[in-house]
Amino acid sequence: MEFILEGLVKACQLLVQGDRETYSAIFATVKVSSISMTVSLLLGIPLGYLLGYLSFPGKKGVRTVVDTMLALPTVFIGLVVYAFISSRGPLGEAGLLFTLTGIAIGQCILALPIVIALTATSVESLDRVLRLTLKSLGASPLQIFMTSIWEARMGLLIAATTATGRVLTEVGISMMVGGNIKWHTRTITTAIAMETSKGQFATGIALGLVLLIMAFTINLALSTLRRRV
Amino acid sequence: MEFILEGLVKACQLLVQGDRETYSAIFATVKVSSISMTVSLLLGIPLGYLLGYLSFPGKKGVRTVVDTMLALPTVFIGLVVYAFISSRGPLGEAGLLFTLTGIAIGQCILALPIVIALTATSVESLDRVLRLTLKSLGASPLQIFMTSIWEARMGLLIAATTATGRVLTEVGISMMVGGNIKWHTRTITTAIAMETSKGQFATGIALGLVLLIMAFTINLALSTLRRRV
Amino acid sequence: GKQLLLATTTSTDNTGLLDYLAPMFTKVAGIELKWVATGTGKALKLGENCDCDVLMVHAPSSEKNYLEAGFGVNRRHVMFNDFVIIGPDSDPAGISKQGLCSALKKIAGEKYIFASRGDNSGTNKKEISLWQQCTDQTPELQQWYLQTGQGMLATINLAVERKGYTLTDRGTLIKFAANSKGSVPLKIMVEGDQSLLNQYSVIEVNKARCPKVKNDLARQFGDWLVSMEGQKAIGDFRLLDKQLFIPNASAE
Amino acid sequence: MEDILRLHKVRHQYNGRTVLDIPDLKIGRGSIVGLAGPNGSGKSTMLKILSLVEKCSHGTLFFENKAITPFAKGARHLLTFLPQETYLLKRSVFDNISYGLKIRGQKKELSLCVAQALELVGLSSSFAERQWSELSGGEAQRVALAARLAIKPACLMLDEPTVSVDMESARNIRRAILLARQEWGTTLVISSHHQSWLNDISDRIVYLYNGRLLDYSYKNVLLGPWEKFSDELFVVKMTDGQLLYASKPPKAGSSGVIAPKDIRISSSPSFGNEKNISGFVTGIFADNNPDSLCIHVVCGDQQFIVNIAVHAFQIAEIRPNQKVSLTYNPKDIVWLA
Amino acid sequence: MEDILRLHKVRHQYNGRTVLDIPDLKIGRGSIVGLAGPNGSGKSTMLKILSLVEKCSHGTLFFENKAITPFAKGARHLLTFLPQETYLLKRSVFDNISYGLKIRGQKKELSLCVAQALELVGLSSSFAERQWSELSGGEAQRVALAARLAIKPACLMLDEPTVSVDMESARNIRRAILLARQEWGTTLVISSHHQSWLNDISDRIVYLYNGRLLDYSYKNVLLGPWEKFSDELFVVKMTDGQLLYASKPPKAGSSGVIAPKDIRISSSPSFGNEKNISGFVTGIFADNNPDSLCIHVVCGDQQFIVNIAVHAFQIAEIRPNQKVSLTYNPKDIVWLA
Ligand SMILES: Nc1ncnc2c1ncn2[C@@H]1O[C@H](COP(=O)(O)OP(=O)(O)OP(=O)(O)O)[C@@H](O)[C@H]1O
Ligand SMILES: Nc1ncnc2c1ncn2[C@@H]1O[C@H](COP(=O)(O)OP(=O)(O)OP(=O)(O)O)[C@@H](O)[C@H]1O
Ligand SMILES: [Mg+2]
Ligand SMILES: [Mg+2]
Repeated sequence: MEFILEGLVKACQLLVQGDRETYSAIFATVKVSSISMTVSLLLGIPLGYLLGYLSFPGKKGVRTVVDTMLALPTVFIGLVVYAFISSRGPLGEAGLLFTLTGIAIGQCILALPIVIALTATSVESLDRVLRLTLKSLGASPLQIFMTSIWEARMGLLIAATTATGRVLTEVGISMMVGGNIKWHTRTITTAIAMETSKGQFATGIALGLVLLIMAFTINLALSTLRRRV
Repeated sequence: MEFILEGLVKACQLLVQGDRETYSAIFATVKVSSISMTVSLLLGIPLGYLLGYLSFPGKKGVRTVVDTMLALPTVFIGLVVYAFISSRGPLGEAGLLFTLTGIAIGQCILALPIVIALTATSVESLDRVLRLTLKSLGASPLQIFMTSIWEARMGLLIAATTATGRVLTEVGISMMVGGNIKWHTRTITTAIAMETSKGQFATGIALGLVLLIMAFTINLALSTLRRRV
Repeated sequence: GKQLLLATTTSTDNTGLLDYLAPMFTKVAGIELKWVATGTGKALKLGENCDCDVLMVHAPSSEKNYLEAGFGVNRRHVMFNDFVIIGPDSDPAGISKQGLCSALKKIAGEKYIFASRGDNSGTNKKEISLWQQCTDQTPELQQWYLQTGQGMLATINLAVERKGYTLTDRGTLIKFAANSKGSVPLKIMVEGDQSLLNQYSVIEVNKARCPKVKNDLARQFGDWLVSMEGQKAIGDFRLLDKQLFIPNASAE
Repeated sequence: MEDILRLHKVRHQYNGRTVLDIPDLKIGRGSIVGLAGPNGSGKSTMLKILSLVEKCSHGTLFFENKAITPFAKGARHLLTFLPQETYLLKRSVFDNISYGLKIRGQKKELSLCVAQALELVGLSSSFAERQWSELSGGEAQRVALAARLAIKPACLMLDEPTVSVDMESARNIRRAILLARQEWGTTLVISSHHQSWLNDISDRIVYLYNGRLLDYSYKNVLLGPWEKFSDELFVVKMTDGQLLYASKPPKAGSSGVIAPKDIRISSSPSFGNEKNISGFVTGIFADNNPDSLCIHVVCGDQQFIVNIAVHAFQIAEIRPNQKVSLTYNPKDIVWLA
Repeated sequence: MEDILRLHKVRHQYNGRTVLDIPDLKIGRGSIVGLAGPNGSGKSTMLKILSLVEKCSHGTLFFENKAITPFAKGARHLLTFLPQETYLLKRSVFDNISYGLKIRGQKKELSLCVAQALELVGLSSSFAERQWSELSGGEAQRVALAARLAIKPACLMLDEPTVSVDMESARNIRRAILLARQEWGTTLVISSHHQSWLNDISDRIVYLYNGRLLDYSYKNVLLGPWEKFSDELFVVKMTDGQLLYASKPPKAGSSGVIAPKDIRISSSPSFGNEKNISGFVTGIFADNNPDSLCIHVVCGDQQFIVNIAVHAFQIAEIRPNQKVSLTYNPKDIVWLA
């Protein structure tokens, strides 16, 4: 029990005293998750929109596949990405192994199904008269997309939040692809996993709190945004 | 690269030849995730409904907290649950450490925010006239709840799918609270993590595929259900 | 039936030693052995928190403090294997067949990539003590010193990918070679030094602190490990036809 | 007649703007009360409050002389409301209509009740199997009404029940409403812009204007701004250039009302203390009073409703599209607060 | 007059059921076409097809003599539609009205255009700041219409524009529509159940029944089932017990139609080869033809619309609520396929 309290105190210390290791991990986390979230939102929202908006034969099948991909274990993704970017893999030349970019690739694979599935559901639950209304006002397919996305903004926001939560907390990919290299690819979650395996439970808790504080900051910003729109 | 193909072959072998260790892990995974999903849906749907339906002062704050809890790292949850159920913790008497029940407790903490946040968003995006209509027909608060849930069923289904994906793939809690004890608390994901750390990448891939096949089966069932309702 | 919970380091589990010993022990003692394999640090912590009955670890200095703090009792040596320094075939630092300390000094001096586990494990503690012993300091922020915070296999893998050096126990190296089906682009550079010995011990969790632990079963397990029968079993354990652990039971 | 519903000192606000302000309104058991008034006058708000789907900001709603609030146990099942926006549950028509019965615990004879309700609104029973999305606008509206009729409510508030509904169905709905009152003693409050239909069905019409209640007879609302014309007279200029005279208004922007019975209609103007305004007849309808008729006349943009006795109608030459003169006394214009 | 829109061999199906079947329909540039017909007759479907928001299952839509399909480049910005279900984007009224302008790339003078559009539908410009959810039913309907008027479309299809709208606003909308035609040459197709309003505004009325087009004059639809009465005559029994006679129908369930001009109205029955039926007058309206009037008569459940010449009206004693006789020749009833 006491290590939780200890962790609380330690979290403050780490943040306030500007612990270099911690800030290096925070920086790596922020960098890698912003890349992966940007890419997966840019790809996932249009794909999710198409999946929710269009009706085509085999749509149910695609949805089932996307839903299944929500259950991709991170270690599995890590292994697959590793296979491709390890020096003996087909993309080995690019030198992506043990880099933040490598982690970001894996995290995109992790976040994409979440963004696609939740966007598709949001778009599907839009009033059917919306589409009629937009068409009736002469909107082009692209304009229908933009407006539908805006009307479904609450759903997309939660899709983004969920995917961000997933990306921020994943360990398997960062560990396997990034290698948890101190000062380089050590993210907060790999640091937590390592501290815990070292038996440094209090430090693990402290770093977990640091991550939560980061998430809270993001969400506070989003909720201020949400209040405005 | 080749270990991916090897893993594919091995996955078939494990499943078809009825490998005892694999089936023990499958069984543990199914058991623990059904418990945690049942509990978190039973708790999360009503809570999410209330959060989406009611308006009360501080609602935005509660939502921000729930959204932040989407970023709870699994190792962190594992540590906290461990602190409570370890022999020297306040709930040590219950003997939950290194049991599936212990894992389930942690997984509920993981799944609850997802279920609550996505349910709340679905309920919020219901047509405002629905509530009016139900009240106008004389529905009691409980009946309004039941019908709203039914009208929002597509959103809830995806909430459940997302949460199930999260629970099926998490490692941190199962590792920390369950201890990855062979024949007892070894789940598929802890087995993947272990095999990977042993360098048995092909086995890791194979087990990952096993998990995906499980998820696919569940989603196929759900999508058949969805087609019917 | 009776169940005994062992907390141990990943190396005993990853090499398959426990999978080999557990059924034998069960057959003799009628006790089912369950184990949690993690870093040495976490294994010790589990013992400290009374969450296991017995420990099998390899970090002699921590173990001594552990006993002094009263967390464990009755530490007994069980077996040892040894550590080696490995590096790429090409050996860019030219440390092959050199003494331990000159090898380390060369790596540090020429800034060749060195992968460290950096996870407080027995191996990591050994490595740090070697740096202290040979260079009077532990590398930390240097670009060439990569701390993985992961298990031994992952760390060897990193060394391979980055064409660097690392310190490993021989058992894991054999395992790694087995996994890569022989084509290991790594060679042993330094071995055989006295300070490269890796001692495993069994420690019982202190019943006086932790009333619920099954000390009698833990004692039985320890007794069996150091018995003739147990020692023979350890000596007979083979991976790829190589002996991994050398039994050396003796009371401390 | 005993009162079943009563609004007492009810005020309702949205974002601080008062949209309904009713000092006292009683609705007799078994009566049919019509609710008329322009867009945004508070009709829907009043119906929502009467049917407990919205809680008024201030004041009390009495049901059978007991003050009640939303989700009140007994009343909830007795007060039913048809919202202005047609909304069907995402289910089949059958499930939509039987929903109200099911939540009242009725499990038997659902098919029969649904078929009866469909018949009341003039839809064939084959509609029961359709999905909610497979209906035309008017069909959906009628299904929504059928869902209310199916539960045989004690009080039924209908918000624009004839919207989107064809003429034959409007008559069906009228019949269904009268049947409900006769068979089940249902009390009805009905809002509608379909004036002749509402006139025809209601025992009494309540007119709302800016959230306030006007006596039925005050039906012609005259909007400002008023300009001073002489010491005693103020005028407002109509879109066709004619002037409308009134006595001094409380404010330039005040609205006045004049009762239909205070306006005389004839084919030529008459002079004296009274003023005239000319317009065109747009329709001739029955009035609640069997001895009198309702004539709609439009002067510029302003519509007037005037009453004329049947015997007078027979001698005056009044027919649609005809130019007529309306004669009124400016003093008969009453000012709204 | 040049045709701007033409439906050619258009058939539309939902779930295999044909709901619209139009061999040929031409709409002249700058004309106002009224679309009448009972619920479910296919009015909305036709408007959706005309405005490219739905693609017809079979057949072709021509716009300015070119066949077009949804998202057709030029046409998309010229054909505009007001759906029957009012839907506002979840934004302010201003954003709703300016949306159509913005997607046409107009960035300047948005405020001015919005204010003008609001004025056209009779809403004060202060409404622009309201949120979509802060409107009454009729206000929302008028905002939706304003959003269409703001883009000054070449063709405007209005599906029930006066639903939920008060009488004064209905007149405002009429004025706005006429203005649109006059100022921008807009062609309009308008569906409505508000008969007198539609009659008044349309150049031409198209009547839909069961997805088929009827000539305007076939307005009184007589539903079966028909029973054999004599060798030559078949009858249908009305709810008040009277019999309606017709010649042999193709099927017992066939529907017949009779033109308003083929029915004579008088205060007493006349005899001979013709048949009589008695009913009550419900309303008297103007007709498109200035020499004639429209009388609505209800017999049992069946509503009849009959025409009467103005001079005949002056001598016949016809007024609302009065009992009258309708005289018709059973041979004038024409059978629908
Ligand atoms: N949710 C809301 N928020 C703010 N203002 C509202 C809201 N709903 C209605 N109003 C305003 O309250 C007033 C009364 O609205 P109400 O819906 O009762 O009018 P109504 O008489 O039913 O009009 P209509 O004939 O158009 O249906 C209107 O001015 C309207 O703009
Ligand atoms: N999405 C749909 N799926 C199946 N059937 C439909 C669908 N939409 C309309 N229909 C059916 O098509 C027919 C024509 O519908 P439409 O909406 O065009 O009628 P309408 O003339 O506009 O009626 P109303 O006056 O009630 O608005 C109706 O019988 C209706 O039930
Ligand atoms: Mg209203
Ligand atoms: Mg329609």
